[in-house]
Amino acid sequence: MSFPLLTATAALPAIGAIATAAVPAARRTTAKWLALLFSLATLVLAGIALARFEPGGARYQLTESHAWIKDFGVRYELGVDGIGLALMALTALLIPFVILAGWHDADPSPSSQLRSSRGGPNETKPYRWRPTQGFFALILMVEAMVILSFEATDVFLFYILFEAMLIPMYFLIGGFGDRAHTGSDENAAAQRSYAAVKFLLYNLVGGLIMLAAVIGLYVVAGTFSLSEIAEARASGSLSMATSTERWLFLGFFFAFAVKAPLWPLHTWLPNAMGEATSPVAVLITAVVDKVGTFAMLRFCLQLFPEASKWATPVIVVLALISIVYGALLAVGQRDIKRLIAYASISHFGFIVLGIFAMTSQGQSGATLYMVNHGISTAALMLVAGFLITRRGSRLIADYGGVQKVAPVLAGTFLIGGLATLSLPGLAPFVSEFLVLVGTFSAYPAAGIVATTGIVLAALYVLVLYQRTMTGPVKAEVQGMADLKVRELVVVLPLIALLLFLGVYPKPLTEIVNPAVQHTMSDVQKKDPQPEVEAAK
Amino acid sequence: MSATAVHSLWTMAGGVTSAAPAEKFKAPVIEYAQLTPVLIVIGVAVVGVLVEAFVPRRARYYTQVFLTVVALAAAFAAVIGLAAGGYGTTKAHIAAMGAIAIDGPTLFLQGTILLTSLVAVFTFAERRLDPAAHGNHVDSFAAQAASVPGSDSEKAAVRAGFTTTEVFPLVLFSVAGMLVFPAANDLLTLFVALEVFSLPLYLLCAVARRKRLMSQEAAVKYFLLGAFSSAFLLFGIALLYGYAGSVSYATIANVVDGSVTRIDPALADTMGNDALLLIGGAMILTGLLFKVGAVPFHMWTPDVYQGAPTPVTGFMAAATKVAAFGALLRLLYVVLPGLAWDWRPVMWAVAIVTMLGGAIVAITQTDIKRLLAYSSIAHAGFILAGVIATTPDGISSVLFYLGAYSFVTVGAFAVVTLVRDAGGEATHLSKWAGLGRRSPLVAAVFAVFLLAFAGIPLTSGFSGKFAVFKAAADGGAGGLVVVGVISSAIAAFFYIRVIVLMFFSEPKADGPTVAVPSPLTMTTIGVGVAVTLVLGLAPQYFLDLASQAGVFVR
Amino acid sequence: MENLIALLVAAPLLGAAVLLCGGRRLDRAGHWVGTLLAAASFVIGVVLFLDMLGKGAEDRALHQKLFSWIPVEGFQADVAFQLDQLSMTFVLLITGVGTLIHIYSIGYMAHDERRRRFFGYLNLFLAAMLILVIADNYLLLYVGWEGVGLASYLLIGFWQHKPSAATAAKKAFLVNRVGDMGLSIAIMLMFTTFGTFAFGPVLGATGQTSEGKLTAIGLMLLLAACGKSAQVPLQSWLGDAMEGPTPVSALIHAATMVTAGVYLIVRSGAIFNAAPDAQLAVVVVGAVTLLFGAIVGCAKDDIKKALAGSTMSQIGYMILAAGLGPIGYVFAIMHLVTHGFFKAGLFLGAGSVMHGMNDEVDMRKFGGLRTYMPVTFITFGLGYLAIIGFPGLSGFFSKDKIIEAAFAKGGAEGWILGSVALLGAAITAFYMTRVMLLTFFGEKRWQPDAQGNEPHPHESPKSMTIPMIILAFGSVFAGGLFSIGDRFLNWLEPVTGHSHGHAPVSAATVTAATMVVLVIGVAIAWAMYGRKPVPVVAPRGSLLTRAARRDLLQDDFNHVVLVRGGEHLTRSLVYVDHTLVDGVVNGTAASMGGLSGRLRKLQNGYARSYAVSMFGGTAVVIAATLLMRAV
Amino acid sequence: MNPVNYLYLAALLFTIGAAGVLIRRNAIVVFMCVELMLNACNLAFVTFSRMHGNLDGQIIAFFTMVVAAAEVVVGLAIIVSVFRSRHSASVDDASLMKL
Repeated sequence: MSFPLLTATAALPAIGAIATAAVPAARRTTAKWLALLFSLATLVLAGIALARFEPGGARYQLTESHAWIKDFGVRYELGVDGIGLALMALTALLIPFVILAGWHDADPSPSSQLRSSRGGPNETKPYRWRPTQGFFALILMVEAMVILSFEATDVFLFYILFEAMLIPMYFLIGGFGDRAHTGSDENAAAQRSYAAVKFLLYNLVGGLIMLAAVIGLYVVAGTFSLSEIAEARASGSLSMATSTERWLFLGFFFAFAVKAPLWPLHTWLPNAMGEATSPVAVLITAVVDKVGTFAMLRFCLQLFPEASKWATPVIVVLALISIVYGALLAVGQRDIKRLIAYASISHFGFIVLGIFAMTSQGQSGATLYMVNHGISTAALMLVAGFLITRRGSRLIADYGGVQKVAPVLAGTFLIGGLATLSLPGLAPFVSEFLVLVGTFSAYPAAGIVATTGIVLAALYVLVLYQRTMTGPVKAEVQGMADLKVRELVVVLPLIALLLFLGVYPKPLTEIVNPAVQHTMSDVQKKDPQPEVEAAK
Repeated sequence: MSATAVHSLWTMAGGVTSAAPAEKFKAPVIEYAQLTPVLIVIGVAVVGVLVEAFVPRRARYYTQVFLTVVALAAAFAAVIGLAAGGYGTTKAHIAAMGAIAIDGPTLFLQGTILLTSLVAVFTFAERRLDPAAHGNHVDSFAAQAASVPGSDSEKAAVRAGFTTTEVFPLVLFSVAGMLVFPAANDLLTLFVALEVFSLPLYLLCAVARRKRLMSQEAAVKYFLLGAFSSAFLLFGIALLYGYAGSVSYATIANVVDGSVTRIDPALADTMGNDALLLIGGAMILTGLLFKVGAVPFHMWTPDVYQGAPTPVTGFMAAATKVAAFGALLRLLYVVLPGLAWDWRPVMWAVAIVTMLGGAIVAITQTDIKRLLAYSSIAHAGFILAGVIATTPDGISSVLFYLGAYSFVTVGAFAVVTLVRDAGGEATHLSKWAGLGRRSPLVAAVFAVFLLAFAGIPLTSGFSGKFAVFKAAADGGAGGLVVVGVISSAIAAFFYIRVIVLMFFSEPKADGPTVAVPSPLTMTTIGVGVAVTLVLGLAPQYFLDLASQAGVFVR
Repeated sequence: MENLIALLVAAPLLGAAVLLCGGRRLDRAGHWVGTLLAAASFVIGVVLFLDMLGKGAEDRALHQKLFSWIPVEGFQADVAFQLDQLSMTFVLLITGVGTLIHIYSIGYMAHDERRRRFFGYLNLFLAAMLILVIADNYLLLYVGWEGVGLASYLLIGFWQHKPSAATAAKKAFLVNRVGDMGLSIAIMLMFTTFGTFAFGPVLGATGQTSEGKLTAIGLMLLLAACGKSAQVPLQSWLGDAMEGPTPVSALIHAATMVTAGVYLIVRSGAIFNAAPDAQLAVVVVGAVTLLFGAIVGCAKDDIKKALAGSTMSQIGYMILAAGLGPIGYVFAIMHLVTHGFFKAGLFLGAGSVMHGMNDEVDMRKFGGLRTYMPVTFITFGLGYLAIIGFPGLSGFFSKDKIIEAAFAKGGAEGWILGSVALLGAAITAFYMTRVMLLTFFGEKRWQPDAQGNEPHPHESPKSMTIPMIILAFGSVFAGGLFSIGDRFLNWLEPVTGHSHGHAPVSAATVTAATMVVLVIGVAIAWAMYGRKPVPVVAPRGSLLTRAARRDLLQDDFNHVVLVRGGEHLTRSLVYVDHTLVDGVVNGTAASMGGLSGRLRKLQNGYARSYAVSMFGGTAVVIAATLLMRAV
Repeated sequence: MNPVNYLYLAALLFTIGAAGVLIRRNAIVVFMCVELMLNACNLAFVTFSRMHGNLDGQIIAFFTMVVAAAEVVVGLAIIVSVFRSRHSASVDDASLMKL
């Protein structure tokens, strides 16, 4: 059989994680470079996958299938459609930037070395704690799991990864907090572990409820393989009772809604993103959370089409609430990172809305949205991180007039912000507009409510920019350095990508469209036709 | 020996039988070959006692360790041999005049017990953790169990370098009992086996080197409650005997499903209905549920787990559960299948309260050993969910779960033995703060075990939990699955709490040190981790094993 | 020829890219790069224009498709340009005035160390504005629409260190966003109705759908226009926008961007023609704003704010005209162009004055400047005459036509609109005269500023005066050039269509009436500010005056209703999120802990109580089993 | 005489024993109560054996006695050691570990 490209794409970062973790404590820089190297290699593999993928071809391509746990009806089945591929590529793309941006985040801080010197009875023995190695190893581990989860076409395999990726994320959040915190170190540590535990418990509860549904699915279907289930459906040998299907759907959807996160299950995100270092925050919102929305598209709609349609009204309402609510709370935040977190909640509302509008435009838009939001949030969050590490505070009120002393930083920050408010010409506009149009053509009222989101987005972004970057230069901001080369290397490619995808999204839409058409046929939905068949 | 065997001897002597002279001299047939695992262990145990008597003190420790390890290994080899010989599947049958059932579950569980105890025994033999006293290495057992803690006699014993090497034969006896317990095919054997593996455990609990008072208290509690429960068990047996006129599983089963009527007329008119059967069955169940540690028969668990020497706790927590659940399975599937409609609802209730109770109470625990005790209670609940499935799938899932769980447990307690401060093991959770900073490796390993307990995917815990829940759902116990999921969510909370403590909180200035163990404990922990991960990543082979073994011989 | 169209946009876009990414290296040459590229764009425009003149009226429209932008199932958005007479008019206006203002800025911004970026932004604006007017579909238009919004945001807030500037910029962007909401909803409606949003198909198919739909689309487009063109109720941002450098005010907030709304409505004429209700809304908005702006203009002492008010009011005229339908479209555009000339000229003049008075903007501190800066005085004066509609100058022709058209609407409607327009003309005459008098006549009233340095009024450098002169020419002759022989009418008619309403009163009468009100307006102004000296500190003034000074309380309204309300809303939501949404979860966790704590107590350490639980348990189990059998 | 009465007696003894376990404090006494319960079982076994006319029950009784004896050995050993270290045989005093 051919070279298992998908497995390799996921395995490479995993190997990288182990290799990085194995680097001796003293050789911190080696570990960093090793991690970067592996992430780049993964990116290359992802690129190859993109090249090998034929938009017109079979629904799932580059497939692999091996027996795994027969007794559970589980196979190791991989395969990507346009959606999975796009997100996989996004992940592979972002991780190098995340690593590069977090280059110094896990260096042992002077304070902790101080603490180690008065380490109680074992003063003589220094810690064998290797934060740097751990940090990058965990990031790579997350990458591996996320990529594999985008490739999995076996529900059980997906579930396992969906759950397992919580653990490294949990350590990343709880173990490597943002140095820029208010109050004492102990206090900060407490907040951090609170955030980490909150993150883990929320998602674990979601996952466990999903577990019940997964088992239920097995009892009903007797297999976890999407393809087999699809066949069984087609041949009519598998028919779920309406009520069963609805319960199972709810079980799955709950887990994904926690991950996404959808109102009112969102409160873990601001804590997590606020306490984590900004690269990790990017990892959460730009990469890991995408698994949730992706899974809605891949599993909820495909496995339970009827139930999905049944639940649509409620979900649409929840999505709308997320959009408006998230935006309003973003306006009300005092902490830069929490603000971005709430903005993300609003954006996830858009994604869910697009998915459950069940129109081609909506779902294509949602998929593009996942990618674009990943890039734009990464840009904004990472620049914000650079800003925060310079000043050592997350509070908006502590900034002012930065653009005077660090124009490039301010400029990139502004572009990231403009992308967040989805300005035309930048990538997010395309996806957001598609989602809006798609929603509007199915549910006009919902479309209009969602449109208010674009005003609110402008509000929180511009307020943030005005308070931090403009006005007279604050004393603490005086002499703040502008972006360094490493930081530029992180930011500029992202911005370039935002511009490119904003002007020419065709490459993306080409691979996404067929997948969306498949999903549409899964749920047996047709796009509402315009009342006038105008000459196109 | 079994009741029927003895009975036949008796009739021969009494001559009140109309048997033909030819069979007068028919001796009971004992298939020694198939009992080798048990026989080996018991034999070596006896030898061990002799060693205590005759081998000079210096050599005893090594002799005993050597003997024990060899015995367990040999027994395990024997089990493998039997399995290979097809006794688990095709040639499964009732041996020793109906006293012992040699079949899949028996061999699987015996194998599990033997391996677990083998691994556990390494921690018994560990002598590097405590600082050497007067130049003698010491293990976690009292120099002289009989002497009062802190008394001169004890000091003298320590000075003389005494060690309680009796623990090894005791373990062997206990193991022997455990081997027979799930294999027992009549109630008397069941009872005897129960006592044989319980009594040594009572003693083992009492002989801790450190915190002897707690250790002895644990022993007293365990002993009294154990005896109490075995009294219930025995009375249950009596009633069943009264109902069926025999203690052999097969006979009772036949009577229960009415294929044979053995009810004495005198009983019929007095007792009339199946009261004897129901009450007796219930009492036997409670006796077994006590050993399993199911709510509300669990109260002994936390105290005993906490007080007993940690190696003993590990051994007890792992092996006892395996044996007890084995016996429970056989009882429910072989003897009382006809009563399924009577006992299932009760077991439902027990399973639910066990899962929830164990998980909820564990939240507020502050001692790591107690925490693990409560977690073991919650796990008992999960296994019960599988037991209730009453499908072949259910049996194999329980077998698999037991195998997975026992290794995690032994490993976890082995790690607990490593974390020590001036007062011996530092079991209070506050002491564990920042362990991840001090010794990342140990903390990481323990984290792995905790995650397995919590049933996080890619660990054996998840595979087991999934198997059990799947079986339960298939067996129409979907409700149990939901409760199980909820309680695992609750349980996750306190496992995570420990991880938070180890990794995210700053080390205390007077924090404990992590002793560097000898290869013995390292092996224990290593095996634990290995099994945890293997069963988590590629459980298929063992699932196959379990499902092949999942058939009881009647 | 088609392929040149893209170059129109490409040139300034390139400029923006180079200047903004170029870094400090370009600081010295940056402004030249910017100006050259703007000029290049203008040249291309002229070339295209000449080519267009060469063709017959019907086949003048050019079309160029670059690439398919967002290809999604059932959704086709192209990056494609369409250059017809309407677009052409705008292209010339934008690039022409734009180039002039680039030149002007070279002098005006000479002392600003961030001049390079300023030019970058200007080029960015040109590019966006051009996209707006030559897009061939509404979505691409939307891109330009938001693009100019961004440029205006950046330029208003160019002096970001001034909090007032930053706030003004933010305000402008936000208010515009509200309008954009309207535009995007309109586009969605078009998509659901026509399955596309390209001009051709949509405007061609208006006959095939219900009037209700079209009205909805029309109203949404109007909302967009209000945002961009500072029409009531979304007018509040324009005044503050004067925080930006004066060239910006001239280019963006007088000549070009703010007129985009008019373009949108005229472009979508087909939709409005078929939706009378929408049209009515348009004229009402136009009429209201016309007066609103005029009144505000009367009360402001800040010369730029006064001009801003005037801009608002003039655009009101255009919107009004556009709302009149085919009668008015052409005149709307014509007034737009002439206004582009004289208002830009006026602003540049104001800028030149400020330049000479160390950036003083309070007209009460000017006075008698005509001798100090003659060129400015003359050009400004010509612009003044043009705007008040002095016979023969451009304003006269364009505005007069609009008033006629208003009357021609016919019926009571016609009378009302007509008289409103007349009244507006009178007020215009008044406030512009006021500006003129306060600034250039009377005795000098200027005094040392905060730093105590006496202003030395002086004429501005050539780079600034030349553009002013050129614009002055425009404001003098454009009107005549267009109107004589209805050149402009014939030029635009193929695109917008035209119909002669039946005017209840003859054109001559209207003209006469206009003259009368004009004289009245000037006279009052002279009486108030010409004869007697003007106090340096503004008198308290009448209630209306005070209200007008505060932009007729619009901001106070916004503040109370939107800002305050919004703050309360967000605050309470933050609270809710923390206590309720989060509280529920934490609550359950806490209660779990409590339950656990209570259950723990059962484990009291007494072996006997353990035995009790076992005994009880057994009893229960037995009882249960027996019960099971019993029931 | 009807052997069933012996069963009632056995049940009674068993209950008495259980009650003793629940209410008596002295470890020795508690243990004796357990023994009493075991003997109650023996009585039941013997009775049933008689009723069924087979001897299994009686033999089981022997086994029970042996087991009981073994329990005594272990039990007394533990209780005595506890008594020696805390100078009290009260089961309630032994409550270091709780909650």
